[in-house]
Amino acid sequence: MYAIVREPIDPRALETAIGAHCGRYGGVATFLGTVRDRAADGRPVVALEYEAFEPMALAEFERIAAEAGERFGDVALAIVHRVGDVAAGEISVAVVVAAAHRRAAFAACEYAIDALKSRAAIWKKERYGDGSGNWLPGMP
Amino acid sequence: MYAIVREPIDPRALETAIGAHCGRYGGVATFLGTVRDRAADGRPVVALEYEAFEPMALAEFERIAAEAGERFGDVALAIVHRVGDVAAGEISVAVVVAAAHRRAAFAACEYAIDALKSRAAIWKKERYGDGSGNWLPGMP
Amino acid sequence: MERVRVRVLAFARIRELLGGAQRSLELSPGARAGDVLPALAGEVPALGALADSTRIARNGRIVSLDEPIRDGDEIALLPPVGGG
Amino acid sequence: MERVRVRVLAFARIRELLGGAQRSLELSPGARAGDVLPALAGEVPALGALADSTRIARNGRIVSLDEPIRDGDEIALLPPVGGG
Repeated sequence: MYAIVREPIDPRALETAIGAHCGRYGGVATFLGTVRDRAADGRPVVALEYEAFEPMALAEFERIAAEAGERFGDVALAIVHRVGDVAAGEISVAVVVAAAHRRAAFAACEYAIDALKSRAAIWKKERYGDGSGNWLPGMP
Repeated sequence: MYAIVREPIDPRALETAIGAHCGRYGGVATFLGTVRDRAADGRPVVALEYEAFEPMALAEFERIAAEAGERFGDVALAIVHRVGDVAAGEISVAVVVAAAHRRAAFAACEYAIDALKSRAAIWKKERYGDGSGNWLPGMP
Repeated sequence: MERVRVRVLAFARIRELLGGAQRSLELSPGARAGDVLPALAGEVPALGALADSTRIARNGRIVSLDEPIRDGDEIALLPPVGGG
Repeated sequence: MERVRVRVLAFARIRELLGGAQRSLELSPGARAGDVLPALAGEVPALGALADSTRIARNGRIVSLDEPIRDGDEIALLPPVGGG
């Protein structure tokens, strides 16, 4: 289950979407990225503005999920990223992984969020209380 | 936030309880243990029956959370285990960890569920479709 | 000689074998933690085989088998744990 | 000589510098992927400094800078990514 959305992310709905509660899996590992209210230099942050090249980002989500399956076995993944303004404290990204055992669930979840951050065509701009903003450095 | 409960666990409520969306944290790692519908030998499992020595289990949850804080820095944890009958597919245990960065969140979450399974005074009995049951071997 | 009456809490397999989660038990003066399960095994022989794997908590704290037991103690019999 | 007109998609900092997420651009015949950003830098000089860090996707697929561009292509200009 892979999506780029503009509305708030509901992690519980993602669990259901991947069948995490169907009885086949013994563990669900979830990572939620949330917007911090302070920049690295301490400035108050009101929101992060996310932007994606959606078809490429979604294709990358699918590749990442396929890789996780090859590496960690029978896992069901949801990868969802929000775009537009995401206020401090809100969820910008969710990776939900169901697996038979917890080791595989944790490993696949961490693998997927790492890969998403370094590979998916998504960008973010920090927005400050005074109305100014700053695109955060990404990975080339 | 540490609890032994008899009703279904709501992981979203736990996120709120530990302030995961207050803006201070950049990542939330969650582990949900779910009841598998098959035993190790393939027999259909209808439920796991969990039992706890509550005061000792709760004291252990608190110790585990304190240890996670010492090892992984500023983390907020919820550790909640359900007791009584938990049907296949349902959540038996939830560990929710908010941290500034994802590495600490993942590490503390995995540490806490590992420690809970090996140390907390909780037991489980597999219950099969024919009405029979079997206490699962634990750690001495 | 001082009377030593304790409240026994039993869990999981031990609870089922004992037929209940709680009971009271009178021990000989000078009894130690390791004496509780053998005392019950006189009544429920199957408990004897579990002595090696059972940990004893006295008043909510795990103790060694030579811990002295006092009148009024709460003694919990804990099979190997395995939640999650 | 064949006309090479492409649709340019710009993201993040590049989009802001260019003043829009999409525009069309006419390139010289024989143009390659690496020619797109310099062509736009003629109009928006600040884009020139971003050429080294920008990846080019041609019709949804990352390509090297010497990839030939065809008329009708969709060329996306991708700054270093960093979601999450």
